[in-house]
Amino acid sequence: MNQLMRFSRLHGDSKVAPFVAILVLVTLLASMGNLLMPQDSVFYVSTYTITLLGKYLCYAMLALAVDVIWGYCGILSLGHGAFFALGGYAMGMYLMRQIGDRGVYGNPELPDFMVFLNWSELPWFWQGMDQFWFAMLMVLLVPGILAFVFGWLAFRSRVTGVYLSIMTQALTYALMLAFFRNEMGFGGNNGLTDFKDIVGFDLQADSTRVTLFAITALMLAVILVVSHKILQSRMGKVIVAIRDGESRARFIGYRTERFKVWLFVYSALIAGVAGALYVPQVGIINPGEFSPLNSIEMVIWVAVGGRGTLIGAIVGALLVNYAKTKFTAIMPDGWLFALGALFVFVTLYLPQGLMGLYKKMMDKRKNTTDGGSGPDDVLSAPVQSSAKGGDV
Amino acid sequence: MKLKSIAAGVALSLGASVISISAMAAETIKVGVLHSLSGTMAISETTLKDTVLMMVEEQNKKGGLLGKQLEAVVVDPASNWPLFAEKTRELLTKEEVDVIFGCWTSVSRKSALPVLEELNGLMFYPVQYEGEESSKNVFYTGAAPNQQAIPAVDYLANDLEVERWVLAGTDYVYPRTTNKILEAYLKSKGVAAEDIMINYTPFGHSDWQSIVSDIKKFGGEGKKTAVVSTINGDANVPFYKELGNQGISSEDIPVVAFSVGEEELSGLDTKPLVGHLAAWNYFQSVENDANTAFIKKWKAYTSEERVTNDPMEATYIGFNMWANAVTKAGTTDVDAVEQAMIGQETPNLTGGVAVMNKNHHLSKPVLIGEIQDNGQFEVVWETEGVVAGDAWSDFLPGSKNLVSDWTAPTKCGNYNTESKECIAAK
Amino acid sequence: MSTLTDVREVMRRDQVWSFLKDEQPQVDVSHDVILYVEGLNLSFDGFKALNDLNLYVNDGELRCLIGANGAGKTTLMDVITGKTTPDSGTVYFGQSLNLLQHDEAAIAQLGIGRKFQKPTVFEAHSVFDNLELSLKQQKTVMPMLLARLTPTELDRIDEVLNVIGLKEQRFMQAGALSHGQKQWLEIGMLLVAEPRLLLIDEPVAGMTAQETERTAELLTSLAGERTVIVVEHDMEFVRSIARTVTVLHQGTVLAEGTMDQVQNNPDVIEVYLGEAP
Amino acid sequence: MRRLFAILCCYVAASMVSVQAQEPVALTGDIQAAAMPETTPEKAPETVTSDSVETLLTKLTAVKLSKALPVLEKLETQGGAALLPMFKSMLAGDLYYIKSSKAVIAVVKADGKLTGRTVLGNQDLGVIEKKQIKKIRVNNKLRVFLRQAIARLQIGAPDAELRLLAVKTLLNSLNSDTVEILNSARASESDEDVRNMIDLALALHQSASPSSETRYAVVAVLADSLEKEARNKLAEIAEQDSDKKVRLAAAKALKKINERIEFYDFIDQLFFGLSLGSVLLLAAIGLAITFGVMGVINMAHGEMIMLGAYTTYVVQLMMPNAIEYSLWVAIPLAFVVSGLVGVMIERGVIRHLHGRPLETLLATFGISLILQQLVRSVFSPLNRQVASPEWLSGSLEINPVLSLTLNRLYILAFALLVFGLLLIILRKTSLGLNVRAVSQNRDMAKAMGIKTGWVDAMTFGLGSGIAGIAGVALSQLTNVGPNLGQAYIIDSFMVVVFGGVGNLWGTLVAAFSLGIANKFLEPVTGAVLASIFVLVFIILFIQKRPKGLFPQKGRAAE
Repeated sequence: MNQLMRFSRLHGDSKVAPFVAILVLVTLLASMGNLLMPQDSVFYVSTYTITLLGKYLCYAMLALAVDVIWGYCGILSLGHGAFFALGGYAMGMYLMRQIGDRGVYGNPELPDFMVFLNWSELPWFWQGMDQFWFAMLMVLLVPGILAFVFGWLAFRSRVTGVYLSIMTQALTYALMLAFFRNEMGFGGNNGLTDFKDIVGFDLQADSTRVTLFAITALMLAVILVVSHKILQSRMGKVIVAIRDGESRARFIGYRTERFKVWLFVYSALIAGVAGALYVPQVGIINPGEFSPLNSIEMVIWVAVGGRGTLIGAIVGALLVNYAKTKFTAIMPDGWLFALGALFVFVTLYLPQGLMGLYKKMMDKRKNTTDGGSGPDDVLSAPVQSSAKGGDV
Repeated sequence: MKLKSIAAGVALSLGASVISISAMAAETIKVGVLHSLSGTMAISETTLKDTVLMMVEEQNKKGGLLGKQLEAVVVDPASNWPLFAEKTRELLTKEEVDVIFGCWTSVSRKSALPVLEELNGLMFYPVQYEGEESSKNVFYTGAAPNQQAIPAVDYLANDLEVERWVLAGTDYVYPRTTNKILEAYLKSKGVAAEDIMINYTPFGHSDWQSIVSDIKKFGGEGKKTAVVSTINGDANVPFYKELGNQGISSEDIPVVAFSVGEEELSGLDTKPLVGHLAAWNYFQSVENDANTAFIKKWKAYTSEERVTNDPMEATYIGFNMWANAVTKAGTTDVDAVEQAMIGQETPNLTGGVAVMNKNHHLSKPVLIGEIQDNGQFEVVWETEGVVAGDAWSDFLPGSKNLVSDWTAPTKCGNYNTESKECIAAK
Repeated sequence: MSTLTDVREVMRRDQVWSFLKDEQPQVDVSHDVILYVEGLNLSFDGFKALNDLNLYVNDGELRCLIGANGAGKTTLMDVITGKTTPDSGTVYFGQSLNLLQHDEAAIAQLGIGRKFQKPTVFEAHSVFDNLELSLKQQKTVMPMLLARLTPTELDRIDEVLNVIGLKEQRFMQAGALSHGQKQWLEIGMLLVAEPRLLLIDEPVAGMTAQETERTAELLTSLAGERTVIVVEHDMEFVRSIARTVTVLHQGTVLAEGTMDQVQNNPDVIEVYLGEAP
Repeated sequence: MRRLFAILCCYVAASMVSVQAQEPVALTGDIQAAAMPETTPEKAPETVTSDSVETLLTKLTAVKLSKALPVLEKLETQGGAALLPMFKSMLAGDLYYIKSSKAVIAVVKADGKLTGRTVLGNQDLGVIEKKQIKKIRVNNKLRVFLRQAIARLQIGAPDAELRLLAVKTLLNSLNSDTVEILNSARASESDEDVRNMIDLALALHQSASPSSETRYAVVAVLADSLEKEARNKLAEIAEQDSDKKVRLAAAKALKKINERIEFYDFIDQLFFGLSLGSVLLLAAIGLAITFGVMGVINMAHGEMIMLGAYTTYVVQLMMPNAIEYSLWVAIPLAFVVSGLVGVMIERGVIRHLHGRPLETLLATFGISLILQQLVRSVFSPLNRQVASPEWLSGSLEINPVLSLTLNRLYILAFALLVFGLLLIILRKTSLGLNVRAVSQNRDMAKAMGIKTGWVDAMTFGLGSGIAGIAGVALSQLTNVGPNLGQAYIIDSFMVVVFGGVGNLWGTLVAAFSLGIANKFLEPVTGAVLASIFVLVFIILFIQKRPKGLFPQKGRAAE
């Protein structure tokens, strides 16, 4: 029956495949619904819906990034919005350059905001951003390097638990302040907007929007599978081991900080990509994305869906954001109440989120005693480890 | 669990599409309201939402437009800039509104703009802003810099013999542009560079000690000095408090503000501020029948202690003009209304007539008011006649030879008078 | 030119980058002594945890450390495994390896395994995974990412599973094990890594009588090919396994020798056994 | 530390003066002006032909704002000292006229009622209805004139303070007849300072004289004054005086003065830093307890501050006629309110998340969202108006270039006071003992029969309560709105972490050093960059010393 246990655990992890299948299916349906169906058909999916879904998927990707480090390695980052936004800005800069002389001033070199703040020439960090490949490289490099430097410093000097969380928050806060400055040359509070087209395709065309949406879905699927593979690998086991007993892991010979840095960077890259896909779909990027509130909201998506399960993160992101869209429409003032209550409720009564609940139900149905306690231990494990972190 | 979420996803997409169909059948004229009801901007924007609702209600009492009732569709962009784009799309495609009244901050407008132009919507923007924009799909009923900043500076220079200038602002696009314009303007008036001090602070800046003492020093060097403040919202309270405490009275160094209206003052003990100035196109204290009637209606619609302010007047004017334009055009079709709008005249609340110009900006009077200890403004100066709003400032190198003219044959928001071509058309 | 060669060096396909790689020098036990601890001093704000402590352990011996609480047993282990650095003194592994220059991970890689007082295993992992992670292997990111379970490793794990008697529970959540079983698992995790030196802190705490017996057998069987240092309070247990016993008191070595010698040592009787006849 | 108390003492002295302060402080913001209304106006000399004054006054009620100036000028010449009270109340914006009789009266608002007195002869007219009267408007131009007129009329005032102020005001409106007044005043002047001030004025006037000797003498007089007029005049002379000797002398004097000014500027900066530090300290100190001692991350800490600020607002609503004392009521009340909310949070949520800091962080963040929205729904999203008591407004003028704002001084002192009290509580009281016991070894404490649950609740309540008190202080500096807390939460955490968790002194040092650093950076880098630099510095610092400036040592910390 232990064999059975193991089997069920494997099974529990390998639900990624069907999920990906469903994801792809929905994407296809939605895309066709928008492109092929006539406006008045019941199956017509409005462009509004497409962009909305696209946005949700970006958030899902972001949630995945947070979950990878928080759920599996116990590193609670309250600054992932920073990586998201940086990726977004890299993409935004590319899109700005694509506008070329179609800006309101018709200046071929400078974006509009530079013209009316009469900048004489393009700042160095805007150079090369007109090349798609270069911009994409930056989408990965900028968040990646930031994550590497920050992570390397922090993990090497064994900053853990809440300290790390607060530091990450300070990081994104500092970046927000910085990007609000107009001298920075990122458009200040207005950020970057009024994009025209991407690699030659008109951003306003439905086909482009659908394609972007599809690409997002595809990326999500790919990242999901890759992350799954990584976490299934022996390295993944080390990661979880670090979460549950960092010092033990050290004493059997693992340089835990390296694993953490590696994972932190990986997670930052995902966030960056999410940001890059987010910008052309919502059509604007501004310093607001850096605000600590956003970053902490991502965490709650993960918490709701169930940390430590990749699918849980995605589900959480989709549900919470869908709820947000609906909720704010019905009673705007209520939303913060709801969100706040969600935070409290989930942490108090649903520490493992919906996926945890689901697992429990499954295990109950199988009424395998070990199975019953098994997941609880898995799930309560990060808690204890983080507690250790907190006391240090 | 996943299945559920997928179901949700599908439901979402289908649900959305269903709604978008049902919307077509509606036999009303839909008025979209795109103002933040939550988040940081809710403070200012909820007022405008109420204003629009009030206007709609009133219009319906008069029997609506073209024999149809008006129906307000309110959405909440929650002070989240990307949401402004999303909600605009929602209003235009799902709700299929005929007109949108909305936005406060520049960034929210910039965010909504591409969607408006893509889907050829129509929006009225009721807040004073930095200019440097003119879209076919937007009517700007707030003040452009030349309808607020420049007259204010003239007043200070001529009536108060101010010779040194502190341009203090929050670090975002409106103050940046306004100050750029003012700087150029002042220099053109022969003010020396060392007599201009420019200072930017972050949003919600609360510790003004050093800056105020710098201003004090700057003002202590003989020449009469004034502060031109484009400081935004929250940061004003601590700023004025610090001024008061460091003993800078309005006689020593008057401060003229462009973002401080009745609403902002209501959150502030105005005793220390008496005598400081603000420049607007409207003050609640202006005495004439139209205004008193409007204030009465407003208080009745909301509550006694509520005040009126300039963006509300802008909304009022915008709404009436739109109503007239629709009646004139006999349809709510955007292109028709857009053309009908140009040249529209409606009485404003300060006893004059507001005219919509070819560049989608209004002609309005400019008033300068002194803050009173009751939280109101006392008008101390106003322009003879009205000032026409300028889409493109003549004092910025980038835009001095740009004009906007939406009438045939030009039909262009950024027409370059030098190269004789419409940049947008390129 | 040199830069070019550097670049080539960096680009070499046959090895991972040096900063990802752990150097693994061999332990030199030519003088038959595997651990030199000399003149260790360590104090936590005023309180002297270690006081000029000297200790030599021969290769392959089984050494018992006893001493009252606060005698410095655990602190000594902390120092040896690199958890805490002493104020002064030296710790050599074999002739050449200065342990004070290495961190926990490196020391573990050198072949020093440690079992904690409170059993610490990776609760979220199955027993099998716990052992798999503890295998002697390239414990850096890339290799771990690509590693696949090889038959030899599988055999090794099975072997250890037999030794620690958890074959039945191999796929069970480590968190779900009993206290005793966790103790065993932790010992297993040390064994599977094939260490040269094992530091074992109170192995039989919370074990049943026969579990204790098996532990004793295991430890004695280990001695010889490996060096084992055991810290234990249970005198019976110590007597059952001990060849050489070292008594610590207030951070210094009080006495050293066979159980009988130690027991007859007047100082020891006074300060330690005296309290627990 | 010690110099702080020094400042404290000198503020006490200053406040003695400022306590009697009335509206003018709010208007002019300087202490000397404050004393004005206290002085009983002199009786009108019989010579005045009061009827012509009467007509002028009625004229004043009719005339347009822009045309009012000449009328006032006439009034001054006609009425002279008799009109002092009228000018004063006009300057204060308290001058009205009765619609029916067009009689000009000064209106005083006392506990909600308007009482009027005639401006001439100043008889009491008793309570007056708002609708009977209309305000006589003033604008900046008129205020400037009034200020100077009052000064001219007050040259002979009995109070030296007043005379000094009078002369000062005249400095920037010197002409032959003011100089005449001054000359005559000089003769009879007894007070040292006033005489010097008059000399300065006369010197300023003489600086135009043709003889270079006089100008040289003038420079000598100006040299030892810090008044900005003197400085500007010196600069002018150094620039363009015909006589080289005079120019050099002026330049030399100017250099001296500037050196002195630089020194005072430095002190100013330091004071700004300290005051910012005190704000940080107030905001962070509560956190230092909940986070430092209990190890609980309270993201709702900012909202505790906010609650304190709103309590102040409510208190002022309750006692609109006793704003002066409102703060003394608000402080304990804020402590109680925030404290209770804190206890509720601890009992309701945090208790269940014990030893799970990250979860606590999330939960309390949720609570902060709820509290914010709650305040929004209850008090509206608009900022609320919290008035500053007079004794908190204005500044303590040490010399013409250095003046310390009173509210900052008070808050600085207050912050240190709170800090001191807290230390005592933790050191001396049984609660403090229990708290430290629990924080060091919870289980042991439990074993020794300490009700850890109760201690936790109390500790958290204490921390939150202090946050509430901080809110009262902040309500005097910044907006009272739903976002008040947000603005301070990150800074507070930075301070605590930087200072070293669980170490109150660390928090103190951290707060002040960050405050000062920030203020000395600001002139160089600008406000935004300054705060960014400080943040980045802390981030890096924590990498180097994860346990902050003053880490807890020993095994306990491991």
